[in-house]
Amino acid sequence: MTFHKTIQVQTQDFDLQTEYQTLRTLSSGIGAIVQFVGLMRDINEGDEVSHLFLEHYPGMTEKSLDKIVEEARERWPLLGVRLIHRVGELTPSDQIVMVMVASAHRQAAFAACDFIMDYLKTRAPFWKKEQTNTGSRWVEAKDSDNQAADRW
Amino acid sequence: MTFHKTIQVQTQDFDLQTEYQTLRTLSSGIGAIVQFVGLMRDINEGDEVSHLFLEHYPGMTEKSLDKIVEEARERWPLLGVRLIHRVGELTPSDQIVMVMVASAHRQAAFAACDFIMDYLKTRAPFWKKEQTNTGSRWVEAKDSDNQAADRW
Amino acid sequence: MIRVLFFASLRERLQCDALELPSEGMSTVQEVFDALLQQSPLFAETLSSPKPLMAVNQEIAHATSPVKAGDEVAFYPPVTGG
Amino acid sequence: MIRVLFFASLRERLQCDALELPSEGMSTVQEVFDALLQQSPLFAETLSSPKPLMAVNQEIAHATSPVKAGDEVAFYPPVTGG
Repeated sequence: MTFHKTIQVQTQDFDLQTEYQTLRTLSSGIGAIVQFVGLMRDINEGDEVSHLFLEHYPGMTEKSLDKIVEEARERWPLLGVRLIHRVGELTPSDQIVMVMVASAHRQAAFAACDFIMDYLKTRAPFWKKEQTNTGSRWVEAKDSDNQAADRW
Repeated sequence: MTFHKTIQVQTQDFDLQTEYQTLRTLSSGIGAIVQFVGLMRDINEGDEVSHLFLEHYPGMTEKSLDKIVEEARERWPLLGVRLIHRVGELTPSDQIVMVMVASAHRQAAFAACDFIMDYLKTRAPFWKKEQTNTGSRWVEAKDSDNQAADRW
Repeated sequence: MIRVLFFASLRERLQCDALELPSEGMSTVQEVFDALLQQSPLFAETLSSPKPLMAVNQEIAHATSPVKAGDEVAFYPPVTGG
Repeated sequence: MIRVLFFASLRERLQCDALELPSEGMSTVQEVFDALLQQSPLFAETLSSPKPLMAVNQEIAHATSPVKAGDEVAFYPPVTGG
Protein backbone atom coordinates (compact mmCIF):
# COMPACT_ATOMS: atom_id res chain seq x y z
CA MET A 1 0.00 0.00 0.00
CA THR A 2 1.02 3.62 -0.36
CA PHE A 3 2.22 5.60 2.62
CA HIS A 4 -0.46 7.68 4.32
CA LYS A 5 0.46 11.04 5.84
CA THR A 6 -1.59 13.86 7.36
CA ILE A 7 -0.11 16.90 9.07
CA GLN A 8 -2.24 19.64 10.59
CA VAL A 9 -1.54 22.80 12.57
CA GLN A 10 -4.77 24.14 14.02
CA THR A 11 -6.32 26.17 16.83
CA GLN A 12 -9.24 23.78 17.39
CA ASP A 13 -9.08 20.60 19.45
CA PHE A 14 -8.80 17.19 17.80
CA ASP A 15 -10.67 13.94 18.31
CA LEU A 16 -8.27 11.07 18.90
CA GLN A 17 -10.87 8.44 18.10
CA THR A 18 -11.56 9.83 14.63
CA GLU A 19 -7.83 10.01 13.93
CA TYR A 20 -7.27 6.46 15.16
CA GLN A 21 -10.15 5.01 13.15
CA THR A 22 -8.89 6.68 9.97
CA LEU A 23 -5.39 5.30 10.45
CA ARG A 24 -6.48 1.87 11.59
CA THR A 25 -8.72 1.15 8.62
CA LEU A 26 -6.06 2.02 6.01
CA SER A 27 -4.74 -1.51 5.65
CA SER A 28 -5.13 -4.95 7.18
CA GLY A 29 -1.32 -5.13 7.08
CA ILE A 30 -1.14 -2.78 10.08
CA GLY A 31 -0.01 -4.72 13.15
CA ALA A 32 0.90 -1.86 15.48
CA ILE A 33 -0.25 1.68 16.16
CA VAL A 34 1.62 3.90 18.60
CA GLN A 35 -0.01 7.15 19.67
CA PHE A 36 1.52 10.01 21.58
CA VAL A 37 -0.60 12.78 23.05
CA GLY A 38 0.90 15.80 24.79
CA LEU A 39 -1.43 17.45 27.32
CA MET A 40 -1.11 20.82 29.00
CA ARG A 41 -0.04 20.45 32.65
CA ASP A 42 -1.33 22.88 35.27
CA ILE A 43 2.13 23.30 36.77
CA ASN A 44 5.56 24.14 35.32
CA GLU A 45 8.84 24.90 37.09
CA GLY A 46 6.90 24.76 40.35
CA ASP A 47 4.36 27.44 39.39
CA GLU A 48 0.67 27.07 38.70
CA VAL A 49 -0.12 27.75 35.06
CA SER A 50 -3.60 28.98 34.15
CA HIS A 51 -3.19 29.52 30.39
CA LEU A 52 -0.76 28.76 27.62
CA PHE A 53 -0.35 30.59 24.36
CA LEU A 54 1.29 28.70 21.51
CA GLU A 55 2.91 30.88 18.85
CA HIS A 56 4.25 29.41 15.63
CA TYR A 57 5.79 30.38 12.29
CA PRO A 58 3.03 29.72 9.75
CA GLY A 59 4.39 28.04 6.65
CA MET A 60 7.65 26.92 8.20
CA THR A 61 5.76 24.94 10.84
CA GLU A 62 4.04 22.74 8.27
CA LYS A 63 7.22 22.36 6.20
CA SER A 64 9.33 21.34 9.17
CA LEU A 65 6.73 18.84 10.42
CA ASP A 66 6.53 17.32 6.95
CA LYS A 67 10.31 17.00 6.82
CA ILE A 68 10.39 15.29 10.23
CA VAL A 69 7.75 12.77 9.16
CA GLU A 70 9.57 12.09 5.88
CA GLU A 71 12.79 11.46 7.78
CA ALA A 72 11.02 8.96 10.02
CA ARG A 73 9.56 7.27 6.97
CA GLU A 74 13.03 6.84 5.44
CA ARG A 75 14.32 5.23 8.61
CA TRP A 76 11.49 2.82 9.40
CA PRO A 77 8.95 0.83 7.32
CA LEU A 78 5.85 2.85 8.18
CA LEU A 79 2.34 2.50 6.76
CA GLY A 80 0.93 5.79 8.01
CA VAL A 81 1.50 8.86 10.17
CA ARG A 82 -1.05 11.38 11.43
CA LEU A 83 0.22 14.46 13.24
CA ILE A 84 -1.74 17.37 14.69
CA HIS A 85 -0.24 20.28 16.63
CA ARG A 86 -2.43 22.97 18.12
CA VAL A 87 -1.59 26.67 18.33
CA GLY A 88 -3.21 29.62 20.09
CA GLU A 89 -4.78 29.72 23.54
CA LEU A 90 -4.83 26.57 25.69
CA THR A 91 -5.90 25.75 29.25
CA PRO A 92 -4.75 22.94 31.60
CA SER A 93 -5.55 19.38 30.48
CA ASP A 94 -6.04 20.51 26.86
CA GLN A 95 -4.59 18.31 24.15
CA ILE A 96 -1.56 20.08 22.59
CA VAL A 97 -0.10 17.61 20.12
CA MET A 98 -0.82 14.16 18.73
CA VAL A 99 1.48 11.83 16.77
CA MET A 100 0.05 8.53 15.55
CA VAL A 101 2.22 6.00 13.72
CA ALA A 102 1.09 2.78 12.02
CA SER A 103 3.41 -0.02 10.97
CA ALA A 104 3.36 -3.77 10.41
CA HIS A 105 5.48 -4.19 13.53
CA ARG A 106 5.74 -2.75 16.99
CA GLN A 107 9.39 -1.69 17.08
CA ALA A 108 9.14 0.53 14.00
CA ALA A 109 5.98 2.22 15.27
CA PHE A 110 7.50 2.94 18.71
CA ALA A 111 10.83 4.14 17.37
CA ALA A 112 9.28 6.39 14.72
CA CYS A 113 6.75 7.98 17.10
CA ASP A 114 9.48 8.72 19.65
CA PHE A 115 11.78 10.07 16.91
CA ILE A 116 9.08 12.38 15.50
CA MET A 117 8.37 13.85 18.94
CA ASP A 118 12.10 14.35 19.63
CA TYR A 119 12.63 16.15 16.36
CA LEU A 120 9.45 18.17 16.67
CA LYS A 121 10.57 19.45 20.07
CA THR A 122 13.95 20.65 18.80
CA ARG A 123 13.18 21.69 15.22
CA ALA A 124 9.57 22.73 14.64
CA PRO A 125 9.02 26.49 15.16
CA PHE A 126 6.57 26.56 18.08
CA TRP A 127 6.95 28.69 21.21
CA LYS A 128 4.98 28.48 24.45
CA LYS A 129 4.13 31.46 26.61
CA GLU A 130 2.54 30.62 29.93
CA GLN A 131 0.40 32.61 32.30
CA THR A 132 1.11 32.11 36.01
CA ASN A 133 -0.08 33.94 39.17
CA THR A 134 2.87 36.29 38.83
CA GLY A 135 2.46 37.15 35.16
CA SER A 136 3.29 35.69 31.78
CA ARG A 137 6.61 34.21 30.65
CA TRP A 138 8.09 32.41 27.69
CA VAL A 139 8.83 28.76 28.41
CA GLU A 140 12.58 28.08 28.40
CA ALA A 141 13.80 25.36 26.06
CA LYS A 142 15.48 22.63 28.11
CA ASP A 143 18.08 22.11 25.38
CA SER A 144 18.51 25.72 24.23
CA ASP A 145 22.30 25.38 24.06
CA ASN A 146 22.05 22.30 21.85
CA GLN A 147 19.58 23.90 19.49
CA ALA A 148 21.85 26.86 18.77
CA ALA A 149 25.14 24.96 18.99
CA ASP A 150 26.00 24.39 15.35
CA ARG A 151 24.21 27.36 13.84
CA TRP A 152 26.88 30.04 14.22
CA MET B 1 -1.94 11.62 43.22
CA THR B 2 -2.10 7.89 43.67
CA PHE B 3 -1.05 5.58 40.88
CA HIS B 4 -3.91 4.35 38.71
CA LYS B 5 -3.77 0.83 37.29
CA THR B 6 -6.28 -1.31 35.39
CA ILE B 7 -5.48 -4.68 33.86
CA GLN B 8 -8.05 -6.70 31.95
CA VAL B 9 -8.00 -9.98 30.03
CA GLN B 10 -11.19 -10.34 28.05
CA THR B 11 -12.79 -11.88 24.96
CA GLN B 12 -14.74 -8.76 23.99
CA ASP B 13 -13.32 -5.82 22.05
CA PHE B 14 -12.30 -2.61 23.81
CA ASP B 15 -13.02 1.03 23.10
CA LEU B 16 -9.83 3.06 22.98
CA GLN B 17 -11.63 6.37 23.40
CA THR B 18 -13.26 5.32 26.69
CA GLU B 19 -9.92 4.05 27.98
CA TYR B 20 -8.16 7.25 26.94
CA GLN B 21 -10.76 9.55 28.50
CA THR B 22 -10.60 7.66 31.79
CA LEU B 23 -6.82 7.93 31.92
CA ARG B 24 -6.64 11.51 30.71
CA THR B 25 -9.02 12.92 33.29
CA LEU B 26 -7.23 11.38 36.30
CA SER B 27 -4.99 14.36 36.95
CA SER B 28 -4.10 17.72 35.45
CA GLY B 29 -0.48 16.78 36.16
CA ILE B 30 -0.49 14.40 33.18
CA GLY B 31 1.64 15.84 30.39
CA ALA B 32 2.04 12.79 28.18
CA ILE B 33 0.02 9.72 27.23
CA VAL B 34 1.54 6.98 25.07
CA GLN B 35 -0.78 4.35 23.66
CA PHE B 36 0.15 1.11 21.96
CA VAL B 37 -2.44 -0.95 20.10
CA GLY B 38 -1.63 -4.32 18.56
CA LEU B 39 -3.87 -5.27 15.64
CA MET B 40 -4.31 -8.64 13.93
CA ARG B 41 -2.57 -8.70 10.55
CA ASP B 42 -4.07 -10.68 7.67
CA ILE B 43 -0.69 -12.14 6.75
CA ASN B 44 2.05 -13.92 8.73
CA GLU B 45 5.20 -15.68 7.52
CA GLY B 46 3.95 -15.05 3.98
CA ASP B 47 0.62 -16.83 4.43
CA GLU B 48 -2.86 -15.36 4.53
CA VAL B 49 -4.40 -15.69 7.97
CA SER B 50 -8.20 -15.82 8.27
CA HIS B 51 -8.58 -16.36 12.02
CA LEU B 52 -6.52 -16.28 15.16
CA PHE B 53 -7.21 -18.07 18.41
CA LEU B 54 -5.59 -16.68 21.54
CA GLU B 55 -5.15 -19.16 24.36
CA HIS B 56 -3.98 -18.08 27.80
CA TYR B 57 -3.37 -19.38 31.32
CA PRO B 58 -6.20 -17.88 33.39
CA GLY B 59 -4.93 -16.62 36.72
CA MET B 60 -1.28 -16.54 35.75
CA THR B 61 -2.03 -14.14 32.89
CA GLU B 62 -3.45 -11.46 35.20
CA LYS B 63 -0.69 -12.00 37.77
CA SER B 64 2.09 -11.70 35.21
CA LEU B 65 0.60 -8.57 33.62
CA ASP B 66 0.28 -6.99 37.04
CA LYS B 67 3.90 -7.80 37.80
CA ILE B 68 5.05 -6.26 34.52
CA VAL B 69 3.13 -3.04 35.19
CA GLU B 70 4.49 -2.86 38.74
CA GLU B 71 8.02 -3.25 37.40
CA ALA B 72 7.46 -0.38 34.97
CA ARG B 73 6.08 1.73 37.79
CA GLU B 74 9.21 1.15 39.86
CA ARG B 75 11.44 2.23 36.99
CA TRP B 76 9.60 5.35 35.81
CA PRO B 77 7.48 8.05 37.50
CA LEU B 78 4.10 7.02 36.09
CA LEU B 79 0.66 8.42 36.91
CA GLY B 80 -1.42 5.66 35.35
CA VAL B 81 -1.43 2.51 33.24
CA ARG B 82 -4.36 0.82 31.52
CA LEU B 83 -3.77 -2.54 29.88
CA ILE B 84 -6.24 -4.78 28.04
CA HIS B 85 -5.36 -8.05 26.31
CA ARG B 86 -7.96 -10.01 24.41
CA VAL B 87 -8.22 -13.79 24.25
CA GLY B 88 -10.32 -16.19 22.16
CA GLU B 89 -11.25 -15.92 18.50
CA LEU B 90 -10.03 -12.93 16.46
CA THR B 91 -10.20 -11.93 12.80
CA PRO B 92 -7.90 -9.65 10.75
CA SER B 93 -7.79 -5.98 11.81
CA ASP B 94 -9.18 -6.83 15.25
CA GLN B 95 -7.62 -5.09 18.22
CA ILE B 96 -5.56 -7.62 20.22
CA VAL B 97 -3.87 -5.64 22.95
CA MET B 98 -3.77 -2.10 24.29
CA VAL B 99 -1.24 -0.50 26.66
CA MET B 100 -1.82 3.10 27.71
CA VAL B 101 0.67 4.93 29.93
CA ALA B 102 0.28 8.38 31.49
CA SER B 103 3.11 10.41 32.99
CA ALA B 104 4.06 14.02 33.64
CA HIS B 105 6.70 13.70 30.93
CA ARG B 106 7.11 12.17 27.52
CA GLN B 107 10.25 10.09 28.00
CA ALA B 108 8.85 8.12 30.94
CA ALA B 109 5.59 7.40 29.11
CA PHE B 110 7.36 6.18 25.96
CA ALA B 111 9.93 4.09 27.81
CA ALA B 112 7.37 2.46 30.10
CA CYS B 113 4.91 1.63 27.30
CA ASP B 114 7.69 0.04 25.21
CA PHE B 115 8.99 -1.85 28.26
CA ILE B 116 5.55 -3.22 29.16
CA MET B 117 5.02 -4.52 25.61
CA ASP B 118 8.50 -6.11 25.53
CA TYR B 119 7.93 -7.90 28.79
CA LEU B 120 4.38 -8.89 27.92
CA LYS B 121 5.64 -10.54 24.72
CA THR B 122 8.23 -12.65 26.51
CA ARG B 123 6.62 -13.34 29.88
CA ALA B 124 2.82 -13.24 29.81
CA PRO B 125 1.29 -16.68 29.12
CA PHE B 126 -0.56 -16.10 25.84
CA TRP B 127 -0.31 -18.34 22.77
CA LYS B 128 -1.57 -17.62 19.26
CA LYS B 129 -2.89 -20.27 16.90
CA GLU B 130 -3.59 -19.08 13.39
CA GLN B 131 -5.82 -20.42 10.66
CA THR B 132 -4.37 -20.25 7.12
CA ASN B 133 -5.51 -21.72 3.78
CA THR B 134 -3.48 -24.81 4.53
CA GLY B 135 -4.74 -25.44 8.06
CA SER B 136 -4.07 -24.20 11.55
CA ARG B 137 -0.71 -23.73 13.26
CA TRP B 138 0.73 -22.36 16.48
CA VAL B 139 2.62 -19.13 15.96
CA GLU B 140 6.35 -19.58 16.62
CA ALA B 141 7.92 -17.28 19.20
CA LYS B 142 10.65 -15.21 17.52
CA ASP B 143 12.80 -15.42 20.64
CA SER B 144 11.94 -18.95 21.76
CA ASP B 145 15.58 -19.75 22.55
CA ASN B 146 15.89 -16.69 24.77
CA GLN B 147 12.70 -17.44 26.65
CA ALA B 148 13.84 -20.94 27.66
CA ALA B 149 17.53 -20.10 28.03
CA ASP B 150 17.92 -19.72 31.79
CA ARG B 151 15.11 -22.00 32.91
CA TRP B 152 16.90 -25.33 32.92
CA MET C 1 -0.75 -34.35 45.06
CA ILE C 2 0.73 -31.90 42.59
CA ARG C 3 -1.51 -30.54 39.87
CA VAL C 4 0.22 -30.33 36.47
CA LEU C 5 -1.11 -28.19 33.61
CA PHE C 6 -0.13 -28.07 29.92
CA PHE C 7 -0.88 -25.28 27.44
CA ALA C 8 -1.10 -24.54 23.72
CA SER C 9 0.95 -26.75 21.36
CA LEU C 10 2.24 -28.78 24.31
CA ARG C 11 -1.31 -29.52 25.47
CA GLU C 12 -2.26 -30.61 21.95
CA ARG C 13 0.79 -32.80 21.40
CA LEU C 14 0.40 -34.48 24.80
CA GLN C 15 -3.37 -34.71 24.29
CA CYS C 16 -3.63 -33.66 27.91
CA ASP C 17 -4.78 -30.47 29.67
CA ALA C 18 -4.00 -31.45 33.22
CA LEU C 19 -3.03 -34.37 35.43
CA GLU C 20 -2.21 -35.08 39.06
CA LEU C 21 1.03 -36.53 40.33
CA PRO C 22 1.70 -37.87 43.83
CA SER C 23 3.90 -35.35 45.63
CA GLU C 24 6.00 -37.90 47.51
CA GLY C 25 9.69 -37.49 46.80
CA MET C 26 9.19 -34.34 44.75
CA SER C 27 10.88 -31.17 45.88
CA THR C 28 11.75 -29.37 42.62
CA VAL C 29 10.25 -28.69 39.20
CA GLN C 30 13.01 -30.88 37.76
CA GLU C 31 11.66 -33.86 39.71
CA VAL C 32 8.10 -33.22 38.52
CA PHE C 33 9.44 -33.02 34.98
CA ASP C 34 11.40 -36.29 35.35
CA ALA C 35 8.27 -38.04 36.62
CA LEU C 36 6.34 -36.79 33.56
CA LEU C 37 8.98 -38.26 31.24
CA GLN C 38 8.12 -41.67 32.75
CA GLN C 39 4.39 -41.35 31.97
CA SER C 40 4.60 -42.63 28.39
CA PRO C 41 6.84 -42.63 25.30
CA LEU C 42 4.69 -39.76 23.95
CA PHE C 43 5.35 -37.66 27.09
CA ALA C 44 9.05 -38.53 27.05
CA GLU C 45 9.46 -37.52 23.42
CA THR C 46 7.26 -34.41 23.52
CA LEU C 47 8.70 -32.91 26.68
CA SER C 48 12.38 -33.60 25.95
CA SER C 49 12.84 -31.37 22.94
CA PRO C 50 12.38 -28.50 22.94
CA LYS C 51 12.24 -28.28 26.71
CA PRO C 52 9.19 -26.31 27.87
CA LEU C 53 8.92 -23.20 30.05
CA MET C 54 7.38 -23.65 33.48
CA ALA C 55 5.49 -21.93 36.27
CA VAL C 56 4.77 -22.85 39.88
CA ASN C 57 1.55 -21.49 41.37
CA GLN C 58 1.18 -19.17 38.39
CA GLU C 59 4.62 -17.58 38.78
CA ILE C 60 7.47 -18.05 36.28
CA ALA C 61 9.76 -20.83 37.60
CA HIS C 62 13.02 -22.65 36.89
CA ALA C 63 14.06 -26.32 36.98
CA THR C 64 15.43 -25.77 40.47
CA SER C 65 12.30 -24.00 41.84
CA PRO C 66 10.83 -25.79 44.88
CA VAL C 67 7.48 -27.60 44.74
CA LYS C 68 5.36 -29.11 47.49
CA ALA C 69 2.04 -30.93 47.90
CA GLY C 70 -0.88 -28.83 46.64
CA ASP C 71 1.19 -26.80 44.20
CA GLU C 72 0.09 -26.08 40.63
CA VAL C 73 2.92 -26.68 38.15
CA ALA C 74 2.48 -25.62 34.53
CA PHE C 75 4.54 -26.48 31.44
CA TYR C 76 4.15 -24.46 28.26
CA PRO C 77 5.84 -23.48 25.00
CA PRO C 78 7.42 -20.02 24.44
CA VAL C 79 4.73 -17.36 24.70
CA THR C 80 3.41 -15.42 21.70
CA GLY C 81 1.03 -12.77 23.07
CA GLY C 82 0.93 -9.08 22.29
CA MET D 1 14.90 43.53 -0.52
CA ILE D 2 15.17 40.81 2.11
CA ARG D 3 12.23 40.24 4.42
CA VAL D 4 13.24 39.64 8.05
CA LEU D 5 10.89 38.06 10.62
CA PHE D 6 11.18 37.75 14.41
CA PHE D 7 9.25 35.39 16.67
CA ALA D 8 8.21 34.84 20.27
CA SER D 9 10.41 36.41 23.00
CA LEU D 10 12.70 37.88 20.36
CA ARG D 11 9.78 39.61 18.65
CA GLU D 12 8.62 41.02 21.99
CA ARG D 13 12.05 42.24 23.08
CA LEU D 14 12.73 43.85 19.69
CA GLN D 15 9.16 45.20 19.60
CA CYS D 16 9.19 44.19 15.96
CA ASP D 17 7.44 41.42 13.96
CA ALA D 18 9.06 42.00 10.60
CA LEU D 19 11.17 44.45 8.62
CA GLU D 20 12.75 44.80 5.20
CA LEU D 21 16.45 45.22 4.50
CA PRO D 22 18.07 46.18 1.19
CA SER D 23 19.67 43.08 -0.28
CA GLU D 24 22.70 44.86 -1.71
CA GLY D 25 25.94 43.38 -0.43
CA MET D 26 24.19 40.58 1.45
CA SER D 27 25.06 37.03 0.53
CA THR D 28 24.81 35.14 3.86
CA VAL D 29 22.64 35.04 6.97
CA GLN D 30 25.65 36.36 8.90
CA GLU D 31 25.59 39.53 6.81
CA VAL D 32 21.86 40.01 7.39
CA PHE D 33 22.46 39.52 11.10
CA ASP D 34 25.33 42.05 11.12
CA ALA D 35 23.10 44.62 9.39
CA LEU D 36 20.43 44.08 12.07
CA LEU D 37 22.96 44.78 14.82
CA GLN D 38 23.41 48.24 13.26
CA GLN D 39 19.69 49.05 13.42
CA SER D 40 19.69 50.31 17.01
CA PRO D 41 21.29 49.74 20.42
CA LEU D 42 18.19 47.66 21.34
CA PHE D 43 18.71 45.39 18.33
CA ALA D 44 22.44 45.12 18.98
CA GLU D 45 21.93 44.14 22.59
CA THR D 46 18.95 41.82 22.08
CA LEU D 47 20.39 39.87 19.16
CA SER D 48 23.94 39.45 20.50
CA SER D 49 23.21 37.28 23.50
CA PRO D 50 21.92 34.69 23.35
CA LYS D 51 22.35 34.40 19.60
CA PRO D 52 19.09 33.37 17.92
CA LEU D 53 18.27 30.43 15.66
CA MET D 54 17.53 31.22 12.03
CA ALA D 55 15.69 30.06 8.93
CA VAL D 56 15.88 31.05 5.28
CA ASN D 57 12.71 30.67 3.25
CA GLN D 58 11.17 28.63 6.08
CA GLU D 59 14.00 26.08 6.23
CA ILE D 60 16.41 25.78 9.17
CA ALA D 61 19.61 27.72 8.29
CA HIS D 62 23.09 28.50 9.59
CA ALA D 63 25.17 31.70 9.74
CA THR D 64 26.87 30.70 6.50
CA SER D 65 23.63 29.87 4.61
CA PRO D 66 23.27 31.95 1.39
CA VAL D 67 20.61 34.64 1.02
CA LYS D 68 19.50 36.64 -2.02
CA ALA D 69 16.98 39.34 -2.92
CA GLY D 70 13.42 38.24 -2.22
CA ASP D 71 14.35 35.75 0.52
CA GLU D 72 12.54 35.49 3.82
CA VAL D 73 14.97 35.30 6.75
CA ALA D 74 13.67 34.53 10.23
CA PHE D 75 15.35 34.82 13.64
CA TYR D 76 13.87 33.11 16.66
CA PRO D 77 14.63 31.74 20.14
CA PRO D 78 15.00 27.99 20.87
CA VAL D 79 11.72 26.22 20.10
CA THR D 80 9.41 24.85 22.80
CA GLY D 81 6.65 22.98 20.99
CA GLY D 82 5.31 19.50 21.65
